[in-house]
Amino acid sequence: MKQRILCAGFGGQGALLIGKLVVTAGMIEGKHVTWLPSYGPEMRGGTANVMAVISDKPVGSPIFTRIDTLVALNQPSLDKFLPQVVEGGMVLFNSDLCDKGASKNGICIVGIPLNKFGEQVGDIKASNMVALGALIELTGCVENKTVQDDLKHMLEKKNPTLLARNLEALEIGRKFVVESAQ
Amino acid sequence: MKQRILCAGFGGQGALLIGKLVVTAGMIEGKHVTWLPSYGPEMRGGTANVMAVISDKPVGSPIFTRIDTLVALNQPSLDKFLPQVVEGGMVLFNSDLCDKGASKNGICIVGIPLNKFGEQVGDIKASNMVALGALIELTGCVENKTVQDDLKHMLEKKNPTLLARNLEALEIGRKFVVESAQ
Amino acid sequence: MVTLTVDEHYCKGCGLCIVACPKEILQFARHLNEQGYHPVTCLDQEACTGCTLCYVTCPDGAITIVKDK
Amino acid sequence: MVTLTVDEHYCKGCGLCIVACPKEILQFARHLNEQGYHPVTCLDQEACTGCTLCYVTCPDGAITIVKDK
Amino acid sequence: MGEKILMKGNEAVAEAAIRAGCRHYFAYPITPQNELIEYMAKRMPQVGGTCLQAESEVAAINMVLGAAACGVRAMTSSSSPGISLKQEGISYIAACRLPAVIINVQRGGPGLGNIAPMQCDYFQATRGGGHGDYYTPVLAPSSVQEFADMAPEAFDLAEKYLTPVLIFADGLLGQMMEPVTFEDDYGPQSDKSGWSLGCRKGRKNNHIINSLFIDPYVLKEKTEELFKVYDTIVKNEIRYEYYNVDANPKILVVAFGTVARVVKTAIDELKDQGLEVGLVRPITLWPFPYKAVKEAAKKVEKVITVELNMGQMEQDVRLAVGDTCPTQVIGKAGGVVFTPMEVISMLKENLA
Amino acid sequence: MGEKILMKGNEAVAEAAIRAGCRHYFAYPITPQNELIEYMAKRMPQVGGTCLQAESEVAAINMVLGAAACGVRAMTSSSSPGISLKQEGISYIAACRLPAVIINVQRGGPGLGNIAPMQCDYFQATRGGGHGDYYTPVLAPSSVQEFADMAPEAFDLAEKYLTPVLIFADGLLGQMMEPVTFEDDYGPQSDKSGWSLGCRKGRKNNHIINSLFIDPYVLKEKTEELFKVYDTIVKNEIRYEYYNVDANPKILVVAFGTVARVVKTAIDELKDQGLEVGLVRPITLWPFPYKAVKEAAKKVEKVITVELNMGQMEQDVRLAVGDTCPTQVIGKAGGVVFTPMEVISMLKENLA
Amino acid sequence: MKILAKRPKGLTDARLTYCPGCLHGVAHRIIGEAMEELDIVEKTIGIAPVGCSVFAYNFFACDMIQVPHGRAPAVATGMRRAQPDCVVFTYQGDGDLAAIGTAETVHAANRNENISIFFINNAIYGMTGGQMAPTTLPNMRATTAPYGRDVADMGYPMRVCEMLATLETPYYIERVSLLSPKDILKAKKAVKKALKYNKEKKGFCLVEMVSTCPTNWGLDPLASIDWAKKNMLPVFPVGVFKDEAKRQEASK
Amino acid sequence: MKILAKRPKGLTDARLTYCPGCLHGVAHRIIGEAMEELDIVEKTIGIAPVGCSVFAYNFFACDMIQVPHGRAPAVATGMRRAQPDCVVFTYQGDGDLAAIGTAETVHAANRNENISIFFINNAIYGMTGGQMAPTTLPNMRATTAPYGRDVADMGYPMRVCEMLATLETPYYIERVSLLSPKDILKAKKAVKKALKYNKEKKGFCLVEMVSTCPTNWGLDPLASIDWAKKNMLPVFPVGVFKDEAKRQEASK
Ligand SMILES: Cc1ncc(C[n+]2csc(CCOP(=O)(O)OP(=O)(O)O)c2C)c(N)n1
Ligand SMILES: Cc1ncc(C[n+]2csc(CCOP(=O)(O)OP(=O)(O)O)c2C)c(N)n1
Ligand code: SF4
Ligand code: SF4
Ligand code: SF4
Ligand code: SF4
Ligand code: SF4
Ligand code: SF4
Ligand SMILES: [Mg+2]
Ligand SMILES: [Mg+2]
Repeated sequence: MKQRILCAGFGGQGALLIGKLVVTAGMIEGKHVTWLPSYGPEMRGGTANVMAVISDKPVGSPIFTRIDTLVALNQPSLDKFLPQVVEGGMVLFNSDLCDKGASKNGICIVGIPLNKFGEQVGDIKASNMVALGALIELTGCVENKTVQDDLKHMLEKKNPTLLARNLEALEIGRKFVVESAQ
Repeated sequence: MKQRILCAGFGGQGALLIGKLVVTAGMIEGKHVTWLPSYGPEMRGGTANVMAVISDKPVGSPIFTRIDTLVALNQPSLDKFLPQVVEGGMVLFNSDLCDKGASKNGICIVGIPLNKFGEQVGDIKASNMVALGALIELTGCVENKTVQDDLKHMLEKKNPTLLARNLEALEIGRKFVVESAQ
Repeated sequence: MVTLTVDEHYCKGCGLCIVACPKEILQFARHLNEQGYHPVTCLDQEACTGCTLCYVTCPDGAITIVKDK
Repeated sequence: MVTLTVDEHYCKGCGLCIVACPKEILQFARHLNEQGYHPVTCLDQEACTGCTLCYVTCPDGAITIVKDK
Repeated sequence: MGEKILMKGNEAVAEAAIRAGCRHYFAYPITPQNELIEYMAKRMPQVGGTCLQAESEVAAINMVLGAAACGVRAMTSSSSPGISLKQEGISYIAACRLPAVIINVQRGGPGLGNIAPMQCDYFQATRGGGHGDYYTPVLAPSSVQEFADMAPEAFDLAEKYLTPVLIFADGLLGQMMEPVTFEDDYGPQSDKSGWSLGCRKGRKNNHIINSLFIDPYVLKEKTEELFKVYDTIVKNEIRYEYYNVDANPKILVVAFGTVARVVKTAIDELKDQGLEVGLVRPITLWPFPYKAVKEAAKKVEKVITVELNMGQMEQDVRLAVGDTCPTQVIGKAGGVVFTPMEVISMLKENLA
Repeated sequence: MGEKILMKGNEAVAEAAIRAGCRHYFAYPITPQNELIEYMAKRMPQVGGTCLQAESEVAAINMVLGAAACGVRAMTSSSSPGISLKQEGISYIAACRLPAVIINVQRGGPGLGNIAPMQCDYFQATRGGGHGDYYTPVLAPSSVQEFADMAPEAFDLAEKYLTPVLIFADGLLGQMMEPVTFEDDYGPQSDKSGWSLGCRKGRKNNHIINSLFIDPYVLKEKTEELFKVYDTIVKNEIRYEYYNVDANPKILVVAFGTVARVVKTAIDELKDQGLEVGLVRPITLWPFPYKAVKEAAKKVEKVITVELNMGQMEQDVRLAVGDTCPTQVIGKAGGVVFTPMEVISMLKENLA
Repeated sequence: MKILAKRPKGLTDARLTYCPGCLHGVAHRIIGEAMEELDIVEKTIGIAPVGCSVFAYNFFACDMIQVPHGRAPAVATGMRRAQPDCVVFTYQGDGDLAAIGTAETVHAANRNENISIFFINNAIYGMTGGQMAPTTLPNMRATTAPYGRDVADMGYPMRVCEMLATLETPYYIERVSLLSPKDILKAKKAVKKALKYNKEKKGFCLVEMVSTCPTNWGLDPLASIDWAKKNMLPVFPVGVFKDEAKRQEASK
Repeated sequence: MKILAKRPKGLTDARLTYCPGCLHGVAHRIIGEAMEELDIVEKTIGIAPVGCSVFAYNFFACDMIQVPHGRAPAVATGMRRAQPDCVVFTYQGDGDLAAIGTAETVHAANRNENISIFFINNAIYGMTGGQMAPTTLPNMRATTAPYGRDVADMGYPMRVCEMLATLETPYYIERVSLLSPKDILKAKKAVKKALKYNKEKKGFCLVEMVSTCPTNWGLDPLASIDWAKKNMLPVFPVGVFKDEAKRQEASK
C-alpha cells in the first residue's frame, strides 16, 4: 500500500496541516511516511502545497509527480494538479472556491463545500478539518480513530473548544463522503 | 654563463638594491635576469636577502640553493649562506661587521671594510655601492660601465650629489678588489 | 469634477486607503479580484475632494485621481 | 638605594627611556647587542630616584628597578 | 531510543545536536535552513545553552571558532551563499585543528539562485572551498533520521580528529518531515582540557591556538601532520551504502542524499520489471568511497552518476572507476528534483 | 612593443591591466600582493582611474561587481585568505554573467598560514570555491612577462564570455623582478552597451542584472546557458605548453606556474646528462588541458605531477591520464619551493 | 483634465509582490515619484538587496541590479565610480543594512560616496520569515527571539542614523516614517532631497523609513501601523541627523 | 629589597617582535600589568588579530588564540559564551578593527558582550607595510594613499569611540594615548578598569590607544611620538566616551 497525497490551497487555508495530520496518523499506525511542503521565498500568501506519502515500505522519493489523492482547496490548485492524478486516483475539492469544478476520466472526483461546512462548525478555519475527514474516509489510508486520538492528545488540555470543533468538522467531512457515496 | 648571486644583510643595509642594480645592468646588456627578494611579514628590520640571477639562457628557477657569489653585509648572513656557495664560487663580506670572518675551501673569499668605505665617501648608506663595485669587479657578470650609465640615467637630474657619491663608492669597491687581487 | 479609479489589478485590499479617506467614501467591493482580494471601490465619486490622501497611503499604486476641468 | 637594570636581551635601543628620565642618566652603550642595537645603560645609578618613568615608557619591558631598603 | 516524532530535517538535526551535548550554536538566517536556527532559538534557552543570531555568516563561523577553541561542542548552519562566506573561517578552523560542526542546507546557485534543493556545492564541500591544503569530512544524509543521527556522529568525528565536519544536506531534507527517534544520550564528549582555552584551573603553561607558521618548514611540517590525520580518516571513516549491488546489475548508479532516495525507488520499480540496477550511495563525500565504487564498477557495464547539479561528484566517480568501464553523468540544475519516473526512463535507455 | 623594464610581477600585472584599459580597481591589502594595490594607488590617479582601498575583501569584490555591471573593466586582487572571502561575490559575478578580473597572489595556507609562495588554492580556483554550479577561467603565469600579458588576456576572455576570470599567481611571481615589455595598446574593449547599467542615453528599456531565479525551471535553463558558454570556453580557450615532449621522454611531468620554471631547469640539466623528461605546463588551469596531457601520457612510462601543495592538480592529471600509465604526485606544503636539484633527484629516482 | 495622482513613471507596471498593506510599496512609490519629478529615471541605477525587496529590480523603471545580501553600498561604490554622472541608490532592509551590511554601510558613509541609501526599517527579517533584526524592539518576539528580544543578550535596537551621524563626512542623514499620509509626504520630500543631492554630486545620503511588516508581526495592515506608531517611533524618532547643505547655509 | 618596576607576569619572557620604539610594546606591557594586578592571568583568554600584533600569542602569558583578520570580536563572542567565567580580551589594530572588522566590532558592542577590546590606533597598516587605515589622517601619506589621504575620496579618519558611544548598550568606552609616561599611566588605568569590569561581568569595554608606527611613518621613535602628539591627538582626542558604572553612580 502506498498513498501519495497532495494537498494544496491558498496560504492560510491549512493545506499543510491536513497533510501533517494524515502522515502523523500514518506514523502512529506504524507506516512509513514523508511530508514535504513546497516552500517559497515569499512570506506573503500565495499558494501552498504539501506532498504526503504513506506507505508500507520505506519511502524512496518524497517527491512525486503522480498523485494518488489530490485535496484541492481552491481552483488554481485543482487546475494545476488535476493532470497529475493517476488513473484510479481520487480528487477532493472545495466546491465553494472552485466554480469551474473538474472532470477527468477514470478518477473519482468529489466536490465538497468546505467553506460552508467550516462556517457551520463556527470557524471557517476548520474547513481543512472537514477536508481531512473526507480524505480519510475516501482513501482509508489511515484510521479515523487514529486521527481523532491524535487530535485529542494534542488539544485535550490546551484547547478543548478547538478540539470539539475539529472533531465535529472531521465527522462532517467523513459523513459527507459516506453519504455522497451512497 | 650563469651567475647566481645572493646579497644579504640587515634590513636597511641595501642588499636588495645591490641585487637590483646588478640585474638591471644584466638586462641592459641583453641578458636574462631574475631578482627575488626574501619577503617577510615583519616591517621591522630583521634580515633581508635577494637572489639575483644573470644568465645567457632564459632563467628557469629564480630560486637557488647553490650560490655562485655571495655578498654578505653582516655576520649572520655570512654564517647562514656560506655553506651554500659552490666550489669555485666567490664570497664578498663586510669585514666591519663580520668579526669572525669566514673560510671555506675552493672558494675565493674577500673581506672588505664596507662601513669604513661608506663613511669615507660621506654616507654609511653608500657602503652597498662599494659592495656593488667590488661585486662587479670580482665576477665580471656585467660591465662596470653599464652600471655607471644606469646610475647616471637614474640620478643625473634628480640628485647629482648622490650620483657623485655613488660613483665614488662604486669605484672604491672596484679598486679594492683590483688591489687585493694583486 | 474629480474621478477616482482603483485599478483592481493592483489592489490587495489592505484597506489603508479606506481609513485615510476623510470623506469615508471608500469601501471594499463584494467580489474578489484575480489575486483573491476584495478590491476597494469608491462609493460616492461626487463627494471626492481629490485630496489624494488615499493615493498617498496606497502601497500598491492602485489609485489614480483625475480632475476634469 | 635604587638599582636599575636594562636587560640587553630585550632592549632595542629606541631611546625612549633616555628622554623620559628626568635625571638624564640613561645613555646608549657603545656596543651592539645580539639584535644589532646599542642597548641603554645607566650612567649614574646613584642619581636614579626610582621614579620608574623609564620603565613606563619602555616598549620592550627591558627595565627592572629595585629598591634596597 | 525514544518514541517516533514527526519532524522536519532542520529541526531533527538541531534536536539531535542538542542531545549530543551541543550548547553553543551561532548562525545567521537563510532559507531553506531557517527552521534550524529557529528551533535552536527556542530550545537552547530551555537547556541552558546559547543560540546566538550572529550579524553575518562570517561572524557566525568565527563565533564557532571561538567557542570550539574553548572546548565546547559548537555548531553553525547556513545555506549555500552563507557557506561561501564561511570559507575563510572554515580554513582557519581546519588549520587550528578545532572540532566544529557546520551544516549546509543547500539551495540553488550560483549567485542568489533560488531556494530549491540542490547538490551544487559538492566541489566546495569536498575540496576545501577555502584557501590552502585541507579537507573536512563531509556527511551526506538521505533521510530525516540520518540527518539527525549525523549530528552526534559529526561531533564525535570532529573531536576524534580535531577537524571541522560538514553535514551536507539540501532544502528538501531540511524541509521534509519524517518520523525520527532520538537516543537519550549520545555518549560522552572527548576530553579537551589538553588543548582548549580558558579552563586553566591549575594548569601551568598557557595554551596557544594558532595557524600562523611563518617559517615555511614549520608550515610544511604542520601540513604534513594534518595530512597524516586525513590519511587516518580515509582509512577509518569512509561510509557508503550498497543497494542491489549483489543482484548482478548491468548498470551501477552512484548517487547521494536526496537523489539516492529517488534512485532507490527507481531501482525497486525496475526490479519489479525484471531489470537490475545497483546503487552505491556515498555517505561520506569526503573521504569518498573510491574503492567501494571501483569494486562495484568491476562487475557492471556502465557507471552512471546521478546528481542534482551539472556534474561534480562524477569527477570522484571517474577517479574511482578509471578506465574500468564507461561512465556517464546525469545532472540537473536549478533544483528540479529528479522524479523516480525520470530516473527509470533514463536508466531504461541505458539498459536497452 | 616598448623597452624592457625590470619590474615585480605584482607591478607588471597592474601596469598591463591599466594599459589594457582597466580604470577601476578595488582591493584590500594583503601580503604578498601589496605591491599590486600600491602600484595601482600610484598609477590610477595619473590616468584618471580609480584605485579604491576597500574596507574588506568582501566589499572589494562587490565594488568590482558594481563597476563591472556598469560596463567598465574592473579588477581586484588579493591573496589566499582574502580570496576565500570573495567566494560569495565571485559566485554572484559568474551568475550575473559579468566580466571581471580577479588576481590571486597565493600564499601558504590553510588558516593564516604564511606568506611563502604556494599553489594550494588550486581546488578553490578550478572548482568554483563559491556555491553553485559555475567555473571561472583560470590563467596561471610562470614569468613576470606572462603575468603581465595575462591582464589584457583575462579582460578579453572575461568580455568575450561574460565571466569572471582568475589570474592565479603566487608570492614568488608577485615579488620577483624580471624584465618585462608592454604593448602600448592592447586592442579595444568589447561593446557592453547591450547589457550594462547606467549608460542609458536614449535606450528605451531598462537593463536588469540579476541572479535570482526562483522558478527551478528558469534557474535550470539559465544554468544550462551558462554551461553552454563553458563548453565553448573548453573548446576554444585551453592553453598549455609542451616542453621537451618530443624528445621521447620516459617520464612526463605536469606542473604549472612557478613550479614549471623549476622543472624546466631540471629538464635542461637532465638533458645535459642524457636523460629525457617531458613537461606539460597547463596555462589555463580551468579549462584544464586534459587532452594534451592524455596525448603526451600515451608515449611515456609514467606521469608525475609536481605542485606546491599536498596534491590537488594531480586529480585533473589522473582524470586526464586514466589508466593509460601510472601516475604519481610530488607535492610539498608550507611554501618551501622546489629547487631544481630536488626535482632532478626525484626524477632520477624515477628514471632509474 | 488634470491628473492629481497616478502611479509614477519611476515604477514599472509590474504588480508589487509585497503582502497586502506592507509599506515597502509606499517606499517604492515615493522613490518612483521622486525619480520622475527629478527627471532622473533614465540616469539612475537602483540596487535591490536580499530581503522582501529582492524583486525590486522588477518594480523600479530605472536600470536595476540585484546584489549579495548586505553588500549594496559596496556595489553602489563601484557603480558610482564607474558611472559618476548617474544617480545610484540602494534599497535595503534592516537585516541587509544593519546586520550583515554594517561594514559596507559605515564605510560608504565615511567615504561620502555619492549614493542614496533608502533604508526600510521594519524591525524584522521579512523575507526569511520573521527572524530578529538589529532593529527589533526590546522584548519584541521574532522567530529567533521566541521569548522576546532580550536586550541583555541580544543587544538593543540599533539606531543607524544616530550612529552614522557621528561620522564627519556623510552629507545627509534623515529618519522618516511611513505611518501616516502626512509622514509619507514628509518621507517623499526626504527621498527627493537625497536623490537631488546625488544628482548634484553632493555625497552620501541615507533616508531611513520606519515601516511595518504586517505578516511577520502577525497583525493586519491597520493594526501594524498603529503598533509601529506606538512602539517603533519612540525608539526610532524621526528627524534630520545631518544635512551638510543646511549646515553650510547656516554657517554663511 | 622592593621591586619598583619589572616586566609583568602577564607577559611571557619572549622578546617582542615589534620595531624599536613601537608603542605596541607599551600597550602589551600595561595589559600584562593589569592582568597581573587583577590576578586574572590564569582566567584570561587573549585574542591576537592579524596585524603587527599577530604574534601577541607569544607575548601574553594567558591562554591565547590567533584569529582571522577583523573577526576577533566575533571569536570573543563565542568564547565568552563558552567560558562565561573567563575574562576575554581582543587586541586589534586600526585596520583589523575599523576596516574589515567594522561589523563585528559594532555588533559585539551592541550586544554588550562581556569582553574587552584593546584597540591600537597607529593610523596605518603596520604589518603589511604602511597602507592607509580608516584612521589615517587627512593628507597623511600611506603606500595606498601615495599622494596623501584625500578626504573627499577616501573618507575622513574614523573615530570609533565616538561612533560606538552612540549605541545604547556598551558599558565602557575610552580613548587614551601612549605618547607620554603620564598618558601611559592613564592608559594603564583604563586597561585595568576594562578588565576589572569584565571580571565583574559588566559588559563590553573598549579602550582605544593612540599609538605610533615609527617604521611606516618613516620617523625615528622620538619623532614619531612628537608627530603623533601634534597630529593624532587633535583628531583623536582622549577621553571617556561611556562608562555605565559612572553613569549609574551619578544617577543614584
Ligand atoms: C549571504 C546571505 N545570507 C543570508 C541570506 C538570507 N536572507 C535573505 S533576506 C534576509 C533578511 C531580510 O531582512 P531585511 O533585510 O530586514 O529585509 P525585509 O525582508 O525585512 O524587507 C536574509 C537573512 C542570503 N540571501 N544571503
Ligand atoms: C582576510 C585578510 N585580509 C588581509 C590580510 C592582510 N593583513 C594583515 S595585517 C593587515 C592590516 C594590519 O593593520 P592594523 O590592523 O592597523 O595593525 P597594525 O599592523 O598597524 O598594528 C592586513 C590588511 C589578512 N591577513 N587577512
Ligand atoms: S482623494 Fe481624498 S476624498 Fe477622494 S477618495 Fe481619496 S482620500 Fe477620499
Ligand atoms: S490602499 Fe491600495 S491596495 Fe490597499 S485597499 Fe486601498 S487601493 Fe487597495
Ligand atoms: S627610574 Fe627615573 S630616574 Fe631612574 S633611570 Fe628611570 S627614569 Fe631615570
Ligand atoms: S626604552 Fe627600553 S628598549 Fe628602548 S632604549 Fe630604553 S630600555 Fe631599550
Ligand atoms: S513579509 Fe513583511 S516586509 Fe515582507 S512583504 Fe510581507 S509584510 Fe512586507
Ligand atoms: S611596523 Fe609599525 S606598528 Fe608594526 S611593529 Fe613596526 S613600528 Fe610597530
Ligand atoms: Mg526588515
Ligand atoms: Mg594599524
